[in-house]
Amino acid sequence: MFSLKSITDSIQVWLSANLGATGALIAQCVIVILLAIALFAVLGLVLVLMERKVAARMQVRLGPNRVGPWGSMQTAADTLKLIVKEGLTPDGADKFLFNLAPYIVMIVAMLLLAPIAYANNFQIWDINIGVLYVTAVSSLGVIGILMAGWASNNNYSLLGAMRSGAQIVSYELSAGLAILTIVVLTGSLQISEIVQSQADGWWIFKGHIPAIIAFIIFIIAVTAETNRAPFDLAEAESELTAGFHTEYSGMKFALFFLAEYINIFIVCAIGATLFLGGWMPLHIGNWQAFNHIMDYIPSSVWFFGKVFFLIFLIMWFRWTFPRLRVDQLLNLEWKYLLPISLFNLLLVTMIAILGWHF
Amino acid sequence: MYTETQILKETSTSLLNGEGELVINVGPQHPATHGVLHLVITLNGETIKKIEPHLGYIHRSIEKMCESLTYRQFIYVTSRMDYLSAHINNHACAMAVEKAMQIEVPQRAQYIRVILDELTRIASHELWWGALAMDVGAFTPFFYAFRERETITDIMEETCGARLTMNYMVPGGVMADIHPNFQQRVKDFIKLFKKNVDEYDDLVTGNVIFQNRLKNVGYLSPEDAISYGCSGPVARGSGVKSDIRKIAPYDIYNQVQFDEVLETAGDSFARYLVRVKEMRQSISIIEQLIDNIPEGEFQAKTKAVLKPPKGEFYTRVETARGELGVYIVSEGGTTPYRIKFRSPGFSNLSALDHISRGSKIGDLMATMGTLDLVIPDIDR
Amino acid sequence: MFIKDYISDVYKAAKSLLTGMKTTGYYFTHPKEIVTEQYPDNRDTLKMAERFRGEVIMPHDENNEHACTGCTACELACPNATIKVITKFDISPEGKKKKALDTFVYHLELCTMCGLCVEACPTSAIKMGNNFEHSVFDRSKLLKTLNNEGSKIREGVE
Amino acid sequence: MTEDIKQYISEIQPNATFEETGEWLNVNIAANEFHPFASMLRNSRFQFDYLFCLTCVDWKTHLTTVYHLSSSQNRGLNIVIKVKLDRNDPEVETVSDIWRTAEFHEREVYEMFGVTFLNHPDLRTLILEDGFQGYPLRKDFEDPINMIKL
Repeated sequence: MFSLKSITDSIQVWLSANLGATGALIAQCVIVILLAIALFAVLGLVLVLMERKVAARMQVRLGPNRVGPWGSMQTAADTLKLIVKEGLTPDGADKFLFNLAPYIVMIVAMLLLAPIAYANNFQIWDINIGVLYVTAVSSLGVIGILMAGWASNNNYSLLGAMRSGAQIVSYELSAGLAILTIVVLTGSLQISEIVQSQADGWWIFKGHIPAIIAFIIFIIAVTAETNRAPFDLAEAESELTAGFHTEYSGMKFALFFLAEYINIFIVCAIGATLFLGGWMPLHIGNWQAFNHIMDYIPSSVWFFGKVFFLIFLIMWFRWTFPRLRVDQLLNLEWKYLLPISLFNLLLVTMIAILGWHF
Repeated sequence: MYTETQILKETSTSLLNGEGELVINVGPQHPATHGVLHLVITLNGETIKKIEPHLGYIHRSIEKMCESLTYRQFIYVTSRMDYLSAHINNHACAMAVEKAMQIEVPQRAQYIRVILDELTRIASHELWWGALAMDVGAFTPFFYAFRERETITDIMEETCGARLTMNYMVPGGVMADIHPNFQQRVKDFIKLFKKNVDEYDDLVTGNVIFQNRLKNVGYLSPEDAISYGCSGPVARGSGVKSDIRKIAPYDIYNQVQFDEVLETAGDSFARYLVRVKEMRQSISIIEQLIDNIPEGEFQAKTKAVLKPPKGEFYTRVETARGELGVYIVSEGGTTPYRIKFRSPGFSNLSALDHISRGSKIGDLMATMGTLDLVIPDIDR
Repeated sequence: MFIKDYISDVYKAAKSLLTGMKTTGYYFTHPKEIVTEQYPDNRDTLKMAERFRGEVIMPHDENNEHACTGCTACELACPNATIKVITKFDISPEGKKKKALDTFVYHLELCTMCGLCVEACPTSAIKMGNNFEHSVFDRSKLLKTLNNEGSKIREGVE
Repeated sequence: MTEDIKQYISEIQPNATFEETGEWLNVNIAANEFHPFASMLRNSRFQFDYLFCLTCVDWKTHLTTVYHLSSSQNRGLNIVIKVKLDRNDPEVETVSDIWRTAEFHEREVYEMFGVTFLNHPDLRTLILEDGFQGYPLRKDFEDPINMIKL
């Protein structure tokens, strides 16, 4: 199977031969940081363009098509515009927190890039509590949003931030329970082990109906967690103009915007890792020839293909559904998703104990 | 009670007003107000305690303007009131002048007027449908609505010469005969519309989120609907018969078969259903008329200068938003002495405070959407 | 049955949502349904409806003659004082004084394209043009004179 | 039907006068007798519960507020009530307690014509800005900056 391990290993060998142990570590850190920032920027550009194109196609129009071929440079042009715009700070705002908030949101998004397995043996940090790390860190993002809403000294922002707080705190629960079903099946919190456990089939196929239910709940919950429509109450534009980032402009606004898309990427990456086998190719039972062909497709293509499929699904939701009201949002979580996922977890535990999965 | 200037002062120093309530200004620039409506909303958490509309951001004093325009000229100004039913407004004014001058309108002109009225009504409801979906957070229906509406505006452009402010009505008939392609294009539109209207149901009407957003929201009882002077789909959503086309049929409305759509629930979803069903009724009216337009004159012979006799004339028509009344006081001159436009939106807006107290901000957008407010119609 | 209602609620909700997704999904997979026009790329093929009211024009024939008698009916019909007809007196060969058009001033910036002037014109001297691209950088450019330099009234138009 | 209404009105308000030049029955009534008369009409057997138009006309010598009433049971039944007011100090009792729609319409008439509606719950400007001078729809109103007349 094709692997990036040879490349990373050879870089490691070359660096330690030339720079010594400490130097190699520092150099590796620098390379990783650069790669993370590059991924961040590229993802931002690609996802924003993708969103606009998907929206346009669903809305019987063409979407951006003026800057570059098929509008591919549109987001770059938009970013340039946002960079040169003036970043206003309102008069009555708490200036320190107001300026800090976008960075917190972005740093949280960046931290989450660490434990994700992008390809076979290509992972920044294979921590043994990877899944726990992801759930723990991802809930920090709400602090940035609350901070932004409160510091803006604007009624709309405050309402948006409060909604966002209530929403993320509740939906963490069912997202966590959905993740837990896979942890129960795998018996491990480490991302690389979870991926390895799906070598003979993805969990969504191996785990029978409970895994599918868990997958659906996971998708709904993370859509809510990333403040995407139909759960975009925090920025509900027809109600609160722009919610928590009403007062933000220029690059500070762009950071919020970018962080939203990075968050979508991350939650979809987690979803792909847990339910769709991460970078594992599609293997079907005893079809040796088929499995062999699938192995030829590079693992990074598998991973990004799955992630982008999930991202497309979330975009599809956004451009189809109306927004929920705040009380309906909480109803959905506490009356529907949470009981169902609790019951589901019970089922999965039974399956795991009895060893009924493949 | 506070005035506008005080509100601005209060909100700039603290988020709460003196009584610990959150006061927010929705509008004049706000995505959900579709224009320059300014609502000062007093909130308790997310719950609405009071709504106070501030109007006048687009007040052009059309009533005063009309006092210096002749009876031929003032018709075009009324397209700018409720610009989504511009044609129906013009129709009302032309009818008022005809009533005053006792002009007999030829049959052909009446048919053309009614067909165009109904097309306008469909176009207006289409836009409302898209805008309502956008208010509750779904963007895509807006584009589907505009796609169908575009077909209607194309038909309008071909026959009337303009897409939005048609000014096709003149006292005594219509300005020009219909375009030779008109009948065929309307039939094509009917076919297209019948195909696409099912999509609306799939995408929006049946959607569980949408239904939950509208049901039991903004309840308007029949008594309140009457007391607040509501008309059009707002009143019919509460089960109050208020269709002028049935009450006082004008032109050839007494010769066509159609039902007055009534829903009794009185909530936002009932108002939604009334409008969606009305679109189908309008299609059936057009279907009855489009093949039977009689031959003949499209315009009655009228004098160059119109001088109605001294007196008062009141005409009513059913626009897409409700009952539009034109009250003309004539002193026998070439210009009206006084004109009053009884606009449906103004009365419908006055019920907004009453029906949205105690609901959430999200509900307000749904309620406002189903009241179908067009701000130039309210401000005039 | 509470559980049964609960399950049927969830089932109906999910079904209605999937129906909606089917509709948007259909348009996503059918790019032929795209309806937007690529203006200004389609300028060459863009055809306006013949009755479209874009501006008031005064057609001149090949002899640089128009049909305007300077009767000011359009000026009187205009609700916005868009038109100003300046007349002069021509001396006919028989030595009779005759009212004629000197300058037909048209304020495009005031015009609402209502078409009442065209309706009022007894000699069909003016009509509505199809041009809709009126934006200019200087407002004074919108003040137009409709009759050409040195044009005169067509023979036989009264 | 019109005769019935005329007879009923003559019974409850002998001072009312009628005009029948227009399409609908016009009733003239004095300002101080108007409010009880309106509330009686609302509760009469004709049920004039739908006030669909409320406006005012400036006759240069006096003002007239015009109320167009109809019945929700029988919308073909319409009457017009006119109240003559003194132009310098126009005052009339509000009908917003009888027909809620009058609240907004009266505010509009208040700012456009300067008619004071007594006992109105919230008589402030609705359309014009605060502190606007003059009454725009009166015949003698001139605004040299934003000219309305041609």
